[in-house]
Parts: sequence; C-alpha cells; structure tokens
Amino acid sequence: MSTTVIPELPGQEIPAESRVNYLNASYGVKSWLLTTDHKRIALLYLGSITLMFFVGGFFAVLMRLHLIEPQGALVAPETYNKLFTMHGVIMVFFFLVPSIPATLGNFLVPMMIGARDLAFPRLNLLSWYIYIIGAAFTLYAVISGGVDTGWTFYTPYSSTFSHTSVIPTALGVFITGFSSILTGLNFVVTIHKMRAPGLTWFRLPLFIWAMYATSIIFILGTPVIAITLFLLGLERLLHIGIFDPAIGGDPILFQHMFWFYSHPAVYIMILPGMGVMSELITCFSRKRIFGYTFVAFSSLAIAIISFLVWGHHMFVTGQSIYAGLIFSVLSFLVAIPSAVKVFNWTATLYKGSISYDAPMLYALGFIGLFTMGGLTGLFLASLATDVHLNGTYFIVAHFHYIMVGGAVMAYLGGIHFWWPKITGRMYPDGWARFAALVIFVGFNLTFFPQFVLGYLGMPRRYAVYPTEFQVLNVMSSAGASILGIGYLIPLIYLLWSIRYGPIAGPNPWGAKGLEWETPSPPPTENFEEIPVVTADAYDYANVGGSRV
Amino acid sequence: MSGHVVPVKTYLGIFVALLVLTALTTGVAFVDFGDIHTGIRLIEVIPLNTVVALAIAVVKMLLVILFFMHVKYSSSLTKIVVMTGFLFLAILVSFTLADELTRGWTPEAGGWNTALPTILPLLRSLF
Amino acid sequence: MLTGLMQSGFTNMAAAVAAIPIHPTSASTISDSVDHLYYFLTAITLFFTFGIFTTIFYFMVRFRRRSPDEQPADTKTHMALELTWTIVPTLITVVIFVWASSLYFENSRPPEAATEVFVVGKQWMWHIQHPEGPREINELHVPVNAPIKITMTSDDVIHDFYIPAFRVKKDAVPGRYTSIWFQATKIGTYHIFCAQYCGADHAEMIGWVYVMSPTDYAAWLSGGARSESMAQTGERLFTQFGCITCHVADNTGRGPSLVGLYGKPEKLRNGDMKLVDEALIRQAIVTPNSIILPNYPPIMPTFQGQINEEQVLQLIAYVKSLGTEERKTNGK
Amino acid sequence: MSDMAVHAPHPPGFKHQFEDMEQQREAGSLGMWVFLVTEIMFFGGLFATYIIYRTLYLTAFEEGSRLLNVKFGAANTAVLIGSSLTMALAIHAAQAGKKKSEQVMYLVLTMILGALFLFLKFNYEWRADYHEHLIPGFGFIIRPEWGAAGTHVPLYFCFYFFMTGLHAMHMIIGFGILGTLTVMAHRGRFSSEYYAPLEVSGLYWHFVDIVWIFLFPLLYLIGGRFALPGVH
Repeated sequence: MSTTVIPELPGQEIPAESRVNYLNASYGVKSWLLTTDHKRIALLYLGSITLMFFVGGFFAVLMRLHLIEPQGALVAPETYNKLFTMHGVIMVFFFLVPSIPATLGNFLVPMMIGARDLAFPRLNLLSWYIYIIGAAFTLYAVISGGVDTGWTFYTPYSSTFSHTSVIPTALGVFITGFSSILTGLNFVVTIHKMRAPGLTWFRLPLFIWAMYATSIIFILGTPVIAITLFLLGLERLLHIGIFDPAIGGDPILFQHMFWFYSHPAVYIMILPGMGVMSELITCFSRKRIFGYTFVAFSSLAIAIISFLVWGHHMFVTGQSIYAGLIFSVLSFLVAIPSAVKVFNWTATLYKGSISYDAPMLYALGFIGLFTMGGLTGLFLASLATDVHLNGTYFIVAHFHYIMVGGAVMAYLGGIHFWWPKITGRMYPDGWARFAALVIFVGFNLTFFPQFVLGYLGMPRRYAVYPTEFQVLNVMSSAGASILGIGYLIPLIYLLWSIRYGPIAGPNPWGAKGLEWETPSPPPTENFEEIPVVTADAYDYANVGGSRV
Repeated sequence: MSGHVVPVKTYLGIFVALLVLTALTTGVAFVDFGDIHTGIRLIEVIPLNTVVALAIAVVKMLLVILFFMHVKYSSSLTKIVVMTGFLFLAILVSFTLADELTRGWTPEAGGWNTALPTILPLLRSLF
Repeated sequence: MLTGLMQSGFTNMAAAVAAIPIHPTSASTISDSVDHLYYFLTAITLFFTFGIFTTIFYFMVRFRRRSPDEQPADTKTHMALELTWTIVPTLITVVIFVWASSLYFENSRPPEAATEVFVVGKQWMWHIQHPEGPREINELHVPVNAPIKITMTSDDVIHDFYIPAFRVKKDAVPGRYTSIWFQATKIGTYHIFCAQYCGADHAEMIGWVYVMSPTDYAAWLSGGARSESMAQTGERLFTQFGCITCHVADNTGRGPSLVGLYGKPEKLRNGDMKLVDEALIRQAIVTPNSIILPNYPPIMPTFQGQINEEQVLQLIAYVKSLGTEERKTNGK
Repeated sequence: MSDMAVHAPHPPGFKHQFEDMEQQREAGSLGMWVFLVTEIMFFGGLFATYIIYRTLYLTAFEEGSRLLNVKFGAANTAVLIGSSLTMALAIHAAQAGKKKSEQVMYLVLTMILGALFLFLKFNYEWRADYHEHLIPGFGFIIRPEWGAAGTHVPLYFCFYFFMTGLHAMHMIIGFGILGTLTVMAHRGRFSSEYYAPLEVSGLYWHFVDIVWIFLFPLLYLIGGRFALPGVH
C-alpha cells in the first residue's frame, strides 16, 4: 500500500507539539467528552477499559492469594464466589470484548482504509457513553454487595437462588451489549462504503478483515445475549417460569441462548488479536504475509462457524448423544482456520528480516501461547475427554491461554506497535521488552499448572480445595504475582512516554499501511488528502524498509 | 442522487395485497384444516393452520421487504445482509429446538398458582 | 500477612515439589481409555507447540535483521503448502473426532446388568440411595468390578456429579433425570466433586466413593442399622400418600393398576405413545394432568411441593418392583 | 473539522467524513439494514423462546390465545400496514420531488395511523386485559375453566405483553423519528436530491410493521381459534 498521492509530509522539520493534530486541535474536558473524532473516542475507550482491566485484575489477584491455602487464605467462600464472578464479568464484557475493537479498531479502521472518520461518528461517541453506563451499573453491583452467579449466570441459580445483585449486573451487561452492536455496525458500514479509491477488498490490511469478522459476530450475536439477559431479569423479578424448573421453566434453554452469543464472543476476543498479529509479523519481518487470502478468509470462516459450535459447552448437561456429536464435529472444524493462521504467520517469518522490537516479542509470545490455547481446545471438543475436563481448571487454563495469552498479548503488542502513532512518542524499548518477557514468564507460571490441576480433577470456582492440589495452586499464585507486576510495568512507562518519550515521527517501524503515511499524531481528519491506493497490503518488497 | 423510484401504483397494489392477506389469515384461523402427520419423531403432528398462518406471514413480510423497503431494487449487498439475518436466526432456532426437543425434558406445573407476584413492590425492592 | 502466606506457600512447595502430582488416579474400566486419548491429544499439542516454537526460534536467529536497511525478497503464495496445512490438521481432527466420539458412545451406554444407585443433589450435599435400602450423604459405597449406574437429579439448582478417578461427570439438573455409569477396578477411596457452580458452599459439596471388595461390600450392606429397601420405602409412601386408594393392583380402583406397567409403552388420551420410564413416572406424580390415560378421569392431584425428589425416586423404585414381579410371574 | 472550510460547498445534510452524497446515502441505508439485522436477532431470540414454550405448554398457550381479541388484532394489522403505505408514499413524495406539504401530509398520516394502532392496543386490548385480570404481575387471576393448563396461562401472557410491549416501544421510538422528520420536511429539507433520513427511517418503520405481521398470527391466530375450550 505504498504509492499514494500523499504529499511529502513536513512532519520531520516541525516538532510534533507545534503541528495541529487530533490531540491538540482543541482543549478542555468538553472537547473530549463531546468529541466525534474516532481517534479521541478510541482514547476514551482506552482509558475506560484500562481502568476496568485493573479492577478485574485486582479481583484475580485476591483470588490467587486466597487459593494459596487449601482452606482459603483470605476471604469467606461467599466472597470468593463474588470475586470470581466479578472478575469474569468485568474481564469478559468490559475488557476483552471491547479491548481491541473499541480502542485499536476505533483508532485504526478509518486510518487503515483511508477515511476521514467512521461512517457514523456520533453513533461512535454514543457507544462509548453506553459502555460507560453499562460499566457504571456493573460497578454499582460490585459496591452494593457483588454478584455470585459466575459470569455465565446459569439458571436457576441466578434466577431464583442467588441473593446478590444479579439484576444490576445483568442490566450492565445488557446495556454494554448495545455499545458492541453500535461499534460493529459502524465498522461494517465503514469498511464496506468508505474505503479509499483503489483500496479493494484484497488490498485491505488483515486487521481490517479481522475487525470485519468481529463486527459480524457483534451484530449477529449480541442481540441474543441482550434478550436472554432481559428474560433472566424478568424471571428473577417475576418468576414467570422461563428458566426456573420449579415453576415449569427449562434451565438448559438459558445455556443455549447464553452460549449462542458467548461462544462466538470468544472469537470477538481473539479475532482482533489475530488481526493485530498479521500487522506485527509482517512489519517486523519486512515480509508480505504468507497466504493473504487464506488468512483473510479464515477470519470470516471463524466468525461464521463460531455460531454453530455452542453446544460443546453443554456436553455434560444431558444433551442427546447425537446433538453432542454434531457440536463436537463442528467444534473441530473451527480449529482448522485458526491452525491455518498460525502456520501462515510462521511461514511469513521465513527468509524475512526479523527484528526484536517490543511489539514483535509480544507477537511471538502470542503465537506460542495461542497455539497451546488452541490445541488444548481439542481436548474440550473431544467428547470423551471433555467429560473429564469440563468444569475443571483445565477449562480455566485453556481459555486464559486464548484470552490472556492470546487476546491480551495481542492487545499489548498492538498498543506498543501503534503507540507512536497514537501519541507521537516512543516508549523506552528496553523496558517494553523486559515487560513482555515478564508477562510471558508470569503467564505460563500462572496458567500452565492449571492444566495439570484440571486433569487431576480440581473443579473450578472452588473457594476451598483438597490438600493434594495445593502445590500446583501455589505455583499458579506465584506466577500470578509475577504476571500482575508484568502488567503494571507497561502502564508506568507508557504513561511516562506521553510526556517524556522521544518524538516518534510518522513511521518509526518502517511499516506499510495508510496509517503510517500520515503524521504522528495524525491530524483530526487523518489525511491531508484522501490517499489513492495502488498496491497490495504488506508490499514490503517494493520499497526498502527505511527506518525513520 | 440515485435510488429507484417505485411508482405509487405499485405501492397501492402491495397495500391492497397485504390487506387481502390479513383478511385471509384471520378468516382461515377459524377453519380447522387438521394436522399433517409427518411420521418423523419429535414433529409427528404439525397443525396445518400454523403452517398456513406462518406461510401467509412470510408472504406478507416478503412483500413489505421487497417493495416497501425497496430490497427488490437494492444492491446485492443489501440482499445479502437481509438474508444473513434470517439465516442466523434459523441457526439459532433450529439448533436450539433440535436439542430442546430431544433431551426428554418433562415440563412441570408452574409456580404461578401460589402467591402470584406483583410488580410494583418488586421494583421497589430491586435497587 | 501476605508475605507470611507466600512464605508458608513456598515452604510447602519446597517440601512437595519433588512429588508434584501430574496424573489422577485411574480406577475405572473407562479411565484408562480416556487417558489414552488424553495422552494422544497431549502428544499432538506438544508436537505442534514445540514445532511452532522451534521453527519460530530458528527463523528468529537465522533470519534476524542484520542491517537496518536490509530488504528480504518478496513472498510468493504457495498453494500446495497452504492446502497441505489445511488438509493435514483436518485429517488429524477427523481422527480425534472419531476416536473421542466412539469412546464417548461406548461410555454412554450402561450395561444391562448395572446396579442402579440414585443421587439427588441439594445445596450443598449429595443424597445417595441404594436400591437395597441404605441411604448415604456425601458417601457412596460400591463393590469393585461391578457396573454401577447412577441416576441423578437435583432438588434446587444445577449440580454436577464428578468422580475424577473414574473420568465420569454429568450435570444433575432439577426437573429431569440424567445418568452415568462406571465400573470401578481398584479398591480404594476416591473424590466426588460438584463440578457445576451451585452457590456459597459449592466447594464443600465434596463426597467420597468407597470402592470395596465384594465381601466387604456385602458386609457393609448388611451391617449397621438395617434399613428397608428403596422399593419398600416406596411402598410405605404409596400407602402414606394415599396412592393405594386409587391404584389398586387388580385394576378395580379409580386409577390404573401399576402392576407390570414399567418399561412398557402406554397410549395417552391425546394419542401419544409414551414409554413408562423413570421420567414418565416422575411426571405422573408431579404433574398428573399432563399424562392422562384414555379410560381414566383426570382426577389425580399433583404431589408437587408435598414430595421431595428422594421420595419420588423411592416411589419409582416401588413401581419398578411391581413391574418386575409381574414379568417374573408371566415368565413362569 | 478544521479543514471544513477547505472543502467545496456541499448540499444540505452532508457530513464531512464522506466523499459525496451518494456514499453518504448508501452508508446510511446499509447502516440501517445492519441495525435491522440485530433487531431480527433480538426479536428472533424472543420468538425462539416463545416457540419452545408454546410446544411445551400447548394447551395453556391456546387457552391464552383464545382470550385475545382477534378483531382488534386484525384491525390493528390493517392500520399498521396502512401506516407503512403512507411512510412509503412520504419517501416517494420526496424522491419524486413533490411539494413539501405532501411529504408532511404523508408523515403526519403515518403518525396518526401509528397512534391509532397504539390507541386501540392500549385502550381496548390492554385495558380490557387489566380489568379481566390477565396481566401477569398486576393481579393476574387464574381461571378455574383453564383446568390443569391454567398454571401456564400466565406464561403465555408474559410472552404476549413482553412481545407486544417491546413492539409498542419500537413504535414509540418511531414516533420520535417521524416527528423529527416532519419538522425537517416542513422546513423543506428534503428533495429528490436529499431524502436519505426519510428512506432510512422508513426502513425502520417497515421493520416494526414486519414484526407485527408475525406477532399477529403467532399470538392471536395459530392454535385454538376454531377449537372448543377445554378440548384438546
């Protein structure tokens, strides 16, 4: 995507501060809270989800500390139950789902396709406000006594038996759902209708393909969880007999409707990460992606097949054997496109020019951890082993390998990669590499023992546990303390860099893509003039990778 | 500015057709058509009235979508978007029903017969 | 306080690090075959993880950037390679799918000869009943080398009956019966866990399976306070709840005789044919009006709220015992 | 926004992020369609639940269905279809470059018909249901003539009020949109060059109509209109 008609930028001569960009175009709280600029909204999201990440992470730290002792070291079982529920709810609905789409996606989608903004900027701002309202409801639930149903809200426990703030929490998640829907809608329309001249579908960066696939899931899945949680609220309020078996409801129906959204939602969390990967791997090996069309279509395939596999969460609920077989075979099917992506990323490195900048370290960590997370998914798609592993720490380990080892690594990699574009500043590279290493080590120490714990049969959501599981639990807790520190380091040096970091220049990595052809930070309308695209994405071979 | 202009006559024709179909579906609801016996487990008996009512509803929906909502004259992208919506709805309904109806779950008497709840005090106690 | 905790954690760890358990006890006929599949999957996982990691590390070293303006040659798409690594994983997953599903299929079907044990999950304990009569809480005594079928339900929320050593697990769902079966191969004591989150004391809903030698088991059955069998308790309840006034054995009452009813298909008033199984009997007790027989008036009252899940199971055991007696006499 | 002045003057209603009016119109229309897909899934989830419980508690649902007033249901269907027609005609008026008074007239007609629908629904159906103690949560009384099915008739009415209520809520939101459009039309904002807001809102209004087209047979008609009470 190289030859564009953007005039040679005068960015190098003028210091970033004195040039008008989206950050200094206007000042004051109002100019931020009423902004319709996708880049500013991305930063609003970045701030809010970072806050939610550390709130959710705080709960995780308390949980791991508690589990050092078999009889529980810190809190009463009721409190522990609230801790893991709030950890799950906040991390899934308020961090992972909006993480990459609402921050990097919001920032990059218009820039990568050469547009001035998203198709509906005011809707974009509205989606942030909806997110904030949803988050407020959920935080209210935490303060007013917490909620203890697990993030899955399984009935009839949630509808009848729990004495905690289920309704405010469900309402919070319900409201936040509309924020996802609006973001997805905005992306789909923008990607379809607002691409720069010459930017055909197969010239799009793979990040855009991933965002498009993610948006499809937002649009098709989120309404179903919305209606499900609404019905749950009604059931809890009125006991109408939809989900509570004591009054004629079917508790399993809730699981169907819940997982119809929540399984695809897992791909909402990982698909954007895969998109980030394709950008990082190509840039830091200066290679065109290997097998562009395979990687692009695998995103769409994942998005679509993900809607057909939800029953694998319900193998042990007394599902009929035949339904189990169908859901099992479809679950295996969704593994294939993921495998294809991993192979293509690895092949992209071949004969490349690989540098070890911090984003690349995150990217390589992602590939390894995601490979493990994905492969352990096979254990759960296999009916016979799933029976043993379902509901144990094996599941916990598996989805944290995907969600934390995958999605969060990709998120951090992406943040480090585009940070110079977002802020115009570089961060200390040494610290960033060190943090990546700490996170990788801490992560594995935290979650690898949990695979073993699960195989040994330790069920998840246990506030106390038999003593034979202690050693592995202590290892996991030790890892969690390393991981926790690992997450604090980037927070510190990234904040530091906003003020004190060296000026980055428009393209510090020598990367391809329209977003690198405009100054850092970009002007409010992204481009002085809408670029015309004449080449493929990742066209690294055509122009030397000059590093600014 | 482009955009297909549908003649008023077409709109009126569709309107009349929709009214006729509404009258038809209301009328046939009072006639017992009997059942279809499929011989397939789970859906052994399908009341023909339900089939007719839903078929008429689908026809009405198609008329509205194609003409009032101009899908007949729209881009293939719009058509794909519409069809995707219905396809995924079909997935949700069919997969869920497939399991719900095969799992041999027996419904039970409801709790509404004892102490029916009233909304207002519940709402007050909510927050 | 936290450092103290960490210290105690680390001390314990140092003591036990040599003996980190990595393999759960395997004590049933199916646990080994599940383990074999597990090892196969682990091998696949390790193979690909190490394969990918090694390749990445090799590439990172071999193709590291040697000068800032180094420019590698362009990549060509390689269709054959793409197809290979699409098709090979597909074939591997087909193998896993077939293996796992056939294993699951086998493990789903209890042998005819299995002894049935009934389990009711309640917040936060397991109520276990043997057909011979003994009732236990959070303890399950079974003989070694004999197939046992567990039929379970729940009184409140969804629980999950999980015996890791046997590699079996199933949700206990309120309002319906689910079942698992196992045949223990090793004498010993094994955990029963609740594997579906069920509220405050979910983590303490832990029980033990005692696998005993046949002689010990017989001694256990006859020892202690000898209670009546489930069917006998059911018979007592049959009288106590007044069922006996209508369901008279010789079919002269206002309700149908229940003798020989179990296991046979029965035609309902609306024309449906229903097999008389546990679920149907339960339905008949809880919501009698939902299954009306052609020749009887719908006068049976509902017993919902007056009877708990264990009593329902006892009544079912009684009805089943009526059926078996009838079949025995027919056979003669 | 700083370089808004740099751009050539644009037609009214043009947003800076687009290249031209055509792109803006297409984006608006696609956006509404995508939104309607989410609405399909939203109502669809509810329909799926309704279908499952209708299968499970057929008798109760048929008992409930018989208590609805088919006359009002059918009349309201006709009213709503009429409002769809006037909405389509309002768009047509703008498309064909008709006078703004004609656009305003059709929009007002649409609102009147929509209001008529809600009036019939609230004043005749829901009010009657309230007096007959058929609203769950507001003094519902289970009638002895329903027999054993009676305990699940409230479930039917829960679905009935939830589904029609959600539909009515969509109509009320529609009124807000139509009101805004009427003001815009009155100010002469729409022409054959620029009528995208009308077109996009029309899609929404027609979708609300489609939801009712399914609610009417599902709630009022199927099962039990011809059957005698109490016989299955």
